[in-house]
Amino acid sequence: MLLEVENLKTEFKVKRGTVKAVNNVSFGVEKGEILAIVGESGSGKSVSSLSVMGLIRDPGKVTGGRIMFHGENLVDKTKKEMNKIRGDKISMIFQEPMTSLNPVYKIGDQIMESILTHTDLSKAEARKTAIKMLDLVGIPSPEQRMEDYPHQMSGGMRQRVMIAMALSCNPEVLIADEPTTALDVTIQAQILELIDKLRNKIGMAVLLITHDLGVVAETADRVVVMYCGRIVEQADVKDIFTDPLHPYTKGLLESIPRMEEDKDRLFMIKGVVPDPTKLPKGCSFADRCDNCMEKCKEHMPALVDVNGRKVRCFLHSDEEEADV
Amino acid sequence: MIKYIIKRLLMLIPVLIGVSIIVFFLLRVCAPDPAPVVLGQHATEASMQEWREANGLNENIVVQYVNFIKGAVTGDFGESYYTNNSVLNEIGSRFPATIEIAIFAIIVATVFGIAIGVIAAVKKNSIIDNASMVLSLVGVSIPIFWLGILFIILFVKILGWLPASGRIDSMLRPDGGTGFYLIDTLVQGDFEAFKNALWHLILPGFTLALYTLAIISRMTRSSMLDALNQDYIRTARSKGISEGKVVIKHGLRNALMPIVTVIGLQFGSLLGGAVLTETVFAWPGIGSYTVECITKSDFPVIQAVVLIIATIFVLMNLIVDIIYAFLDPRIKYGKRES
Amino acid sequence: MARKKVLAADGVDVQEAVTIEKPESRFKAMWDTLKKNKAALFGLFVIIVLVIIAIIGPYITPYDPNAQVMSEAYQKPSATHWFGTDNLGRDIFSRIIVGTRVSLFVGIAAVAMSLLIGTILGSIAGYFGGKIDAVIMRIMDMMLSIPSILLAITLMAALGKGIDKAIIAIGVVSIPEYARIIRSSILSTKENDYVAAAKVLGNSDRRIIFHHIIPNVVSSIVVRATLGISTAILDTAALGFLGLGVQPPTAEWGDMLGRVRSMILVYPYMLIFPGLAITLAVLAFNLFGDGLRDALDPKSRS
Amino acid sequence: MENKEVLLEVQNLSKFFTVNTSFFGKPIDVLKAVDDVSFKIYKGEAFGLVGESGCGKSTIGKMLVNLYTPTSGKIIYDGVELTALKQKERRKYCREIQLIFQDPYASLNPKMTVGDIIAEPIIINKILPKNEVEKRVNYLLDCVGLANHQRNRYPHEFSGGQRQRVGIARALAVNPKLIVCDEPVSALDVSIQAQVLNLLDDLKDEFGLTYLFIAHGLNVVKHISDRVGVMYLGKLMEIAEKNELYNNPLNPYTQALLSAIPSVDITHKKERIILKGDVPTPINPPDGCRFASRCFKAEEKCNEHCPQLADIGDGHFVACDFCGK
Repeated sequence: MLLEVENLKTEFKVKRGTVKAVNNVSFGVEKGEILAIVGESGSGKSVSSLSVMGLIRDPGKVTGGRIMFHGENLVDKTKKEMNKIRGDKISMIFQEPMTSLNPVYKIGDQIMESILTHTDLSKAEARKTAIKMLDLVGIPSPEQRMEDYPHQMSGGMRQRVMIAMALSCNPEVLIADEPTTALDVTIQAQILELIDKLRNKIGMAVLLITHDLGVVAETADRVVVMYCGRIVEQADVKDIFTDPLHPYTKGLLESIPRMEEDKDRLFMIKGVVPDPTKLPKGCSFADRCDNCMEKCKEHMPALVDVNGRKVRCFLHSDEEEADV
Repeated sequence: MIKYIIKRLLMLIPVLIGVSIIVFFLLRVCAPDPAPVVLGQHATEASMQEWREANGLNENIVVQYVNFIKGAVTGDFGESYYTNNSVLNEIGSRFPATIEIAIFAIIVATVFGIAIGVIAAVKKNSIIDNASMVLSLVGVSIPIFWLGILFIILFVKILGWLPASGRIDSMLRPDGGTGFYLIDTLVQGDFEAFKNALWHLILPGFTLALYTLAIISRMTRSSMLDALNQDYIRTARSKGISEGKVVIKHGLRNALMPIVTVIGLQFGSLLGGAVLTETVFAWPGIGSYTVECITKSDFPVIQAVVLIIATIFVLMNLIVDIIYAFLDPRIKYGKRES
Repeated sequence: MARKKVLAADGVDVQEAVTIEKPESRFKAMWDTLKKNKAALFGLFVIIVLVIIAIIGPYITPYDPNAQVMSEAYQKPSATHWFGTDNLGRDIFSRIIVGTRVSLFVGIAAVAMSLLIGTILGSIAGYFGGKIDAVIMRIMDMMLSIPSILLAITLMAALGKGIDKAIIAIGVVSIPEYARIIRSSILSTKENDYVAAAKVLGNSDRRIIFHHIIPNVVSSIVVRATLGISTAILDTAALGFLGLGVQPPTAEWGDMLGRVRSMILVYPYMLIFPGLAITLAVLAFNLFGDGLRDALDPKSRS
Repeated sequence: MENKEVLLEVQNLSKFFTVNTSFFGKPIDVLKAVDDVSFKIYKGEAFGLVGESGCGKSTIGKMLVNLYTPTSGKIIYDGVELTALKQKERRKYCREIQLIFQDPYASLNPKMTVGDIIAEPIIINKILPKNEVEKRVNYLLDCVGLANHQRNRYPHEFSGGQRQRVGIARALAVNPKLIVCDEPVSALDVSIQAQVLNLLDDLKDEFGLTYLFIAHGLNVVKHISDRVGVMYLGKLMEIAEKNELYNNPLNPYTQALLSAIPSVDITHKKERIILKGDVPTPINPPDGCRFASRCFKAEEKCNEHCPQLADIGDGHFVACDFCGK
């Protein structure tokens, strides 16, 4: 495993109590693989990715677990050490291309800044690399575009610049936090195709964070489904879509309007996501689950292996989570 | 860019005309008749009538206004009722004093204000942050003149370090030159006089600076906090850039823009504040002189002072807008769209 | 009309809970947050004390504030005269008590005036925009281009000295500031979807302004007004200090400082207490104003 | 489809915004948000309008509810030409056509309780006497799946999905016949989205409503609408019955749009049409076919003239020279 996260715990101190945004989460990603972390808002998918990057600021804090990368635990690293890894070995792109670039600096300078921080290239060489990167991500006439400011570019273009910036130091892992959510569907198709092409070309591992199951189906190799800060299911992309095990995954898949079918009413997962500061006893999905049993309300099921896949539901095993 | 500046300059004219109308209307129409005040109670009706005739106060109000504007454009604001010396000279001799203290105050306020604001924002909810909040709250609440008085009691009466009034010891006064003693003494290489002038400037300068310093530090703190919450700061951190560089190069650079606007506005209220500071420290500037003229109903001087200060203030705003345009590439003043 | 049972969002049978909750009035919500803010409470406490002093002040002063007892002039603060006596032998403590009424009254009256006119001008410019907006805003720019204290003293020169003139001067000077703030908050409120919804649902312009825009703008006006009172008190004291405010013998904090300004090195005690009173009053309104802003505007609290 | 009664007809509707003017007020840049659009909506139908950002779909919605006045063109509702009416009469029709907003957090007045928000339109339009208003509000809350005891709460105490339900109840309060839904579910999570879509479906049958459903997600629009119109840069490219549009898209842009939507059906991967370049700005658009700059079938003639919407038969209209008559 290139990057291995074990029992990660990240908590936020809020007025109403502490929110266990990421609660005992484990996953790993191989070189050249795209692992998708999917879940609705508040499921902890973004917080997990930010924890890996060490970008959790107070009132949040990584309170437990290990993030193994090249045999070292990133959680124990100091700020300075993490600065060396961030942007060089592991880099990240974000959801809002409109606000993720600094509006007062030229595109070229922002890309070169990342190169100059991590390599000892001269300014001229850094400029050449930046132009090469812009070309790699498919931006027309890169020399002129180097001089542009972010507000002179469209959302799709800016996201390409973000990708160019993230890949400028040949990272081994790219974390993409909802990279195409804010983009139009035809532009989204371009960006997803670009990420896939670069993954093959550079051979980096991609951690794709999204709430859109369509994006997952088209792009990912393996999928992790999260709910209320916990992993509820993990499997290859084919298995998840053809034979989902966890009721939540099944519910999500059936509540998406599909182009091919012509259903009169969509399947509805009833209820709302529980309040993160006051999570119910037992399985967090219990009161929204159609096949909820007595046990589900009392104990939290453990994440168990089911022929190569992982699922957290008493329908599949009676094992209980050790420390809730 | 030039096209924009010219357009803005043209737009200033109606504003200044408006200001001149307001001031002229207040002083020539609402104000009580200046004659008895200038000539003294025992003046006879005839001598007052003759004095009014001489100063053109009897003519039709519009004619008076036109003369005033014609004069103002050429710099001739008429004569002071008391010294019969041209208003321009009266103002000219006192103006450098006010500008010197205003510039000293704006520099002190900006340097300390931004520094305190940035530190308070970066170390949010720390002792420094709370201390800066208390300082800015107190700085805004203390009346400028009382602050001056406190400084005098502390530094002059009790500690005796600094002089209480005046701009320089009379025998060290540099003659000629620009009227800015700090510059004149340096130019003439007279360090003794320079030190003395500086000693005289410290107390009134800091008195005037504190209020603006409080406003700027409060503004800087909120603008920095705002900037540090933006997405591009998270992007910068994800690029592995050191925290210090992220705060200054990415954070402060964006926070500067609203701060510049506030400094521009504050320069105007500084000129106002100078009126009080000069009165407390007997600083021979335009502020204290204006107050005298008001009590003496010396209207030509007041009209000229208000118009000149308004012009400076309006030009300051234009300069601030231009600086803003350089800081923020999104604003294009007629620059060719790339 | 048989109706399909629509399952409620949170799966609870819709009509189970019968008790209709009373609307938690916004005032109570604001008060809860304000209570937690110690500084704001201190500010409010001082304001209440000042108001009480302003009302019953003249009846509880130990000495007659205007009685000139030359034999007792220049006495340092002592048991008999808590704050000492001034150059005309008048008890400074009594004069400060009486001065409270003047400063508070001028402060509140000036703010009320400028708030009223500023709100009207600001809402017209903000809501209707176009030419009226341009005209009003240009006039405001003109007034703003003259520094406030300079404009105030020019007004005083034009209107003559006296408290009522001071109120007008200070009031007029802060009209542009209120007009601008209210105009910008109306512009930002106007962009919200719920104002568009009100139009679509058939609300008249008038009703939209009073039911949808003003309630959402009121909190910023109230905060502005509280902070405005502190500025007005400062300006009143400044005019007094320059000798343009009250006429002798009435007592006013700024004026008390202005009159004995030249004796600063000889009798410094005379200049301490009036200044302290001004600062305390202004600080109280600023603290309370800040506390109010955080309580009324939930976004800024997070 | 022919025997259906037409509730709303839009003829050559346009809306131009002057972006900046020269010194003398002569418009230099004109944003053509909506450019010569015509379509019909039949009574009891859900007509979908789909397109990417900047295509003008929301602007059309706002013109129907009189938030924008069109630059040119006619809006005929139930046989009455609304665009010809003076504002006073036009406001009488506001009860008939209502709007549901996209952003649940900005569309409810934060200083009013949920009960008052729903009651207000009933009171100001004098639909019911005062004493019957509360009963009506309870009924509407029940219809949209909210508990009556929540009536006195403020909007900030509700989740996104619940607020959207309040917005729907408020629109229903004036017994409208046509509801324009402007991206009602885009801001919601998938599971909540399904709840609101089902609710809208139920209410359509129950209250005999007609919907104009505006969204950028074609799968959501296809699920809830009967017919779908595809828009690009202010122009209507194609109108068709939803399954016909999915199975037999004629306009190249519709084909590209359909192929770009990531589908959850993993069994058969469809080949993807990836468009080059970016969505151009609607400011000073090219004269010819708006899609010419990115179209994979584009030819010289596409840039000359702008193809009109042609009727291909049984309600299928398309605007493209290659698949015309």
